[in-house]
Amino acid sequence: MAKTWKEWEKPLLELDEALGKLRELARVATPDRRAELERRIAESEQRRNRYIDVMYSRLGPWEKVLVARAEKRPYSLDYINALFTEFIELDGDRRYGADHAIVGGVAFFDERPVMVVGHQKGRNIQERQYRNFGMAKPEGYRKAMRLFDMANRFRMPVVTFVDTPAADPGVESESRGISEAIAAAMQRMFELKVPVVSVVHGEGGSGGAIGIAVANRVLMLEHAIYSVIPPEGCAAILWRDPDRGPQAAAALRLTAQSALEYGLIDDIILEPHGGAHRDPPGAIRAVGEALARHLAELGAFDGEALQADRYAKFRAMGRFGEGAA
Amino acid sequence: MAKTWKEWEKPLLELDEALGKLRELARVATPDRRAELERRIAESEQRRNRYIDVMYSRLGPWEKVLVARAEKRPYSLDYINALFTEFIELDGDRRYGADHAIVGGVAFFDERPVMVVGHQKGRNIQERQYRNFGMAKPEGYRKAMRLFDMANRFRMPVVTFVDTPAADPGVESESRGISEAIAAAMQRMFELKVPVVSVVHGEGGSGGAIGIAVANRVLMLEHAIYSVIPPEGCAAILWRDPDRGPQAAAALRLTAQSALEYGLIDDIILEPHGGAHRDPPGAIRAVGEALARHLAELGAFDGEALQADRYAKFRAMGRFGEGAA
Amino acid sequence: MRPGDGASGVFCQCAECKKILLAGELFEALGVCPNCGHHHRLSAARRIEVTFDPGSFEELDADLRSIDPIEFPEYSEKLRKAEAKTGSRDGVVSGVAALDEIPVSVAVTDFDFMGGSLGSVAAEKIVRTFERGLERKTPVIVFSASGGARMQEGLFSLMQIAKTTAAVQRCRDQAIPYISVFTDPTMAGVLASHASIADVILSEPKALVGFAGARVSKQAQVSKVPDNFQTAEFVFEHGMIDRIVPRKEMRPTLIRLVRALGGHLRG
Amino acid sequence: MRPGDGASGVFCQCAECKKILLAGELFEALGVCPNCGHHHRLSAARRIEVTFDPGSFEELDADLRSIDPIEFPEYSEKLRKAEAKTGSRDGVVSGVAALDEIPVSVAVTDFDFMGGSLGSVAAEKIVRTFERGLERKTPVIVFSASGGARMQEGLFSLMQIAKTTAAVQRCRDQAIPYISVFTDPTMAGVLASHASIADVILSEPKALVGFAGARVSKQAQVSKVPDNFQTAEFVFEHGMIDRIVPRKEMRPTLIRLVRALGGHLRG
Ligand SMILES: [Zn+2]
Ligand SMILES: [Zn+2]
Repeated sequence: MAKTWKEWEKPLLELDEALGKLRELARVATPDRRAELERRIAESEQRRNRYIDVMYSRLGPWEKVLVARAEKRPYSLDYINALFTEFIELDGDRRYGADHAIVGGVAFFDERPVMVVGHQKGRNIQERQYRNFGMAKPEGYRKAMRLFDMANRFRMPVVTFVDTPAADPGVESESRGISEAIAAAMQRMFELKVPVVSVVHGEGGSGGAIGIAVANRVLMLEHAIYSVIPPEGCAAILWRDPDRGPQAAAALRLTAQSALEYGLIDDIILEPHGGAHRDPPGAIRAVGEALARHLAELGAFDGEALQADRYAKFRAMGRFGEGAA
Repeated sequence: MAKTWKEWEKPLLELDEALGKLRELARVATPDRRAELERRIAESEQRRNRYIDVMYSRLGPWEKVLVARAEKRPYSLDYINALFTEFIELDGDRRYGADHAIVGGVAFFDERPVMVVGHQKGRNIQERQYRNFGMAKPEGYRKAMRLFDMANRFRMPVVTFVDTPAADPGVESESRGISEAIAAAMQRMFELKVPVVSVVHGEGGSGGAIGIAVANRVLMLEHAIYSVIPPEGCAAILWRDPDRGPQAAAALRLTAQSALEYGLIDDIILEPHGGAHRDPPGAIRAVGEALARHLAELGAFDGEALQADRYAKFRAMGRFGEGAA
Repeated sequence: MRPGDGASGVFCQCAECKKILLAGELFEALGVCPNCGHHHRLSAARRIEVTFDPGSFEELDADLRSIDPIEFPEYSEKLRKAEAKTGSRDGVVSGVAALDEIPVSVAVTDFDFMGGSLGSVAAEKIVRTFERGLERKTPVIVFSASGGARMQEGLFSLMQIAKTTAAVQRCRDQAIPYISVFTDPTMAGVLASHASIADVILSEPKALVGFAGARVSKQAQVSKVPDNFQTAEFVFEHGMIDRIVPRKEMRPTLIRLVRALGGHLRG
Repeated sequence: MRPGDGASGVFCQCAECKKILLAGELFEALGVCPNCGHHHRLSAARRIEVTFDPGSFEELDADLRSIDPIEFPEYSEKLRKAEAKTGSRDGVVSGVAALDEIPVSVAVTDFDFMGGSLGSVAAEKIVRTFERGLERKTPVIVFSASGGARMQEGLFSLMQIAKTTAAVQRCRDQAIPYISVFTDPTMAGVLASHASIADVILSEPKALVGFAGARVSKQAQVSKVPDNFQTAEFVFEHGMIDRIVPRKEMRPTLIRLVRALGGHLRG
């Protein structure tokens, strides 16, 4: 089974390469030869598109893991910069440091002020290091809390973009209380008397994700994942074999479709044909439309009702038996 | 002029030593010789007591600085352990570290739960290092804030004991936001809807002191000091000569008597004959009586009134001219 | 059978210093080794017995049982085994009790039940414990002993850490005092939720306390790992907890705290 | 006369890179050296001019004047000299203004008046600035440039840091947005009060920002002092401020912020 998104999309890449060659041939071919080539190009394109259809309509849990981690997918700042106007990044936890794995600030959505917070990954080595691979330290969650507070005080809706493999698990993070930071951030979100919408658009990695995802509406992109533990970690614990991630992914039911079925999220945002990474503007548009709809719906409630709604929603999560077995 | 409390009390020490020798002589003397010695002892005691009277009734600002810093004076934990029952120290800022220059916790005063917070100095080298000379880092103020919050939530009166040369001025404290911590602690105290009494019993050193001294009643011991800057620092700035601390002490009017005259504190607690260091139990008793009285008076007000009272009091501080000169 | 819970034989061995001890003596010492001070894990039942007023504990919600909501491999079997091993239906025992006659709402995790992991039942019991504190206006005390979220319930488990946090928020909002006690181990999802945001946090000495598995943390780090990393002592130094309390001082400490923090509830 | 404020001659020299500049050019560049980017200090008047809508500023409380409450050596003389030098009665200029037509309540410190130190008058003006924000329901903006509390007013000065903090607390309680801007220098008592507890904190580049005199901090420390210690860049790295904003971006940044944070005030 493929272990990375690139490996998994290899057949598609090969089709695309063949297509490129045909197009190059057609460009320099004689007119009579060109007609033949163009027929073959059209065929190839159809085949490629059917292939995409097949691949992306039948994405298994593990393929979703690979796609959700694809570095060509839009990242939080791509959504923020495209969907909001006048974004001003705000920083600092006022305690210890600046954290670049979580970004946040004020912006306007449909002319209305909102507070935006999201994990941010990097696309090249420098960016990845700067963003700590999207793994926030306690400072990141404490900055988020500060921004949540501000949003609450100034009655601004909160939108969060969730995309993290996990919270930073290092010694430094432990020593500054990463656990406390995540718990306190969740607690803070339960205090908010404004609409809160979270979009899990890539990896919804465990505590690191839920730390900024206690929302009235939790939306997931079609191929995003949301999990209590990374599948590799789960496999390592269950079978002492991190290579059995694919099985663990299946066992964990970490897809948007399962999450919706279980009532743990509120909506799925369909991705463009072939996934968000194949058409970022299309994905961003879809997210924008979903945000507009959900924010409009939430706008009908007052602050107390919004807080109560958020509480009731998470209070009801969990499945168990009661009474005699 | 004396530079330390020991230097300044040297004449008294010599009198005490002479007295000790006489007593020793009297113990082993023949009956007829003993009568004479006892007369001399009584005389010496009178002289010593007159000397104390004179010295301590005319303490100048600089002598008050020396006395306020005297390591034989009761420290905050001495007051806390003697005046409260069932003290349980609580610790931690939940962010970075434990700070031993500020102690705090819950206890009972007259059978009523209270939250107690105070600076703590050390008496020997190890203790001084452990307590960082009573100079708190950001963690100390953030711990205090957490305890203030808890007191507010559970409607417990707050009592603070102020005794610090200054907040810790090191690079570490700067890097974790000592300024923000002090400001935030003051701000938190303005939020409290419970009675707050602060006792400045030794050194009220600048921002480090006021950070836990935003109280409905600020009490000062008779020989305590309270200053915007240490006199040595003031002399260094004014005259480029830190040795002119005595003049700076006079210029700053850092005594309890001046503070009361200016309306910047609410009450002076008289010290035992010869100062708190000469009779710690007496000083502790006096503080206990003052606390009981002020807490009882404040007990008559509801939370809103207490908060408004604290605001109005500090709002009114400051002297300036208005209108045409 | 754990050494502290009353072993089956006359002798047992300290898990830390390996000394052979009289089982009865260790039991009387609340599972604390008389030789080295090691705090052996206690069952929830024994914990309740040694902490609260004798006979004051009334168990509630004992009929909640785990199901297998995402049909996770071997989960049902594991649940059956854990039930057989502990005689409980899940890892949290909850109810009401008293401390020096002050009523409290309590939940205690039993590490023996699937590592005390937090699934739907454990979280529901903990949330109901907070809700009982709210309804009855009594302090809430939660003893944790858990490896973290129960991965066999998938995303349901992750949501449980939000759910218990929500309940803490309500208690805070309503001025219900909440004391969290870390016992060995208090990890991951449990540490990153209700356990870490109490008014007062106590820990037993040397308890393992941390977010990530120690292996993960150390791998993730180039810098040196302190000797006491992920212990109660480490988190105390770093300001995360109020006090480290030896087991035999736990009851008197809790009594003082509920007296002080709950004064406003008793008028 | 400061380079940025329109020097008396045709030429002036950059305080940082020492390059000779055309005074008019530097003035037009808002006091920012075209060669090295150094932000020269601005007078309160010039700051107001380059920040708020033209002609929108209305000064208030200009008649407050410092007295010598504790008869501190040479204080009266220093006040007279500072008045003569600046033409102001104290170091804070306050009033109301507009940012892209949004009304705001503002206070700006003039470092030239006794190092912008915080005494009774400065604090009273700052508190009234917050109170105007509360009354008129407008955002509050405070530019700091101060060495700290004014020691010549003794304990009165220390109490001023509590007094301004009290006013911030009221604004927070009433959801009045408050933006604090650090300019060179923002130190000691001012940093340890209203300046550090704003909703949003901006700083000009390279501004000196710190609690203790750098000498004191370095003496107190065995460990190494970072190169950028007590600069805007240092406090940004340490999470204490939101952004470093070059002077020419300050006005547009403030406009966006008051639009976003003050939306609820305009209904
Ligand atoms: Zn042992
Ligand atoms: Zn220059």
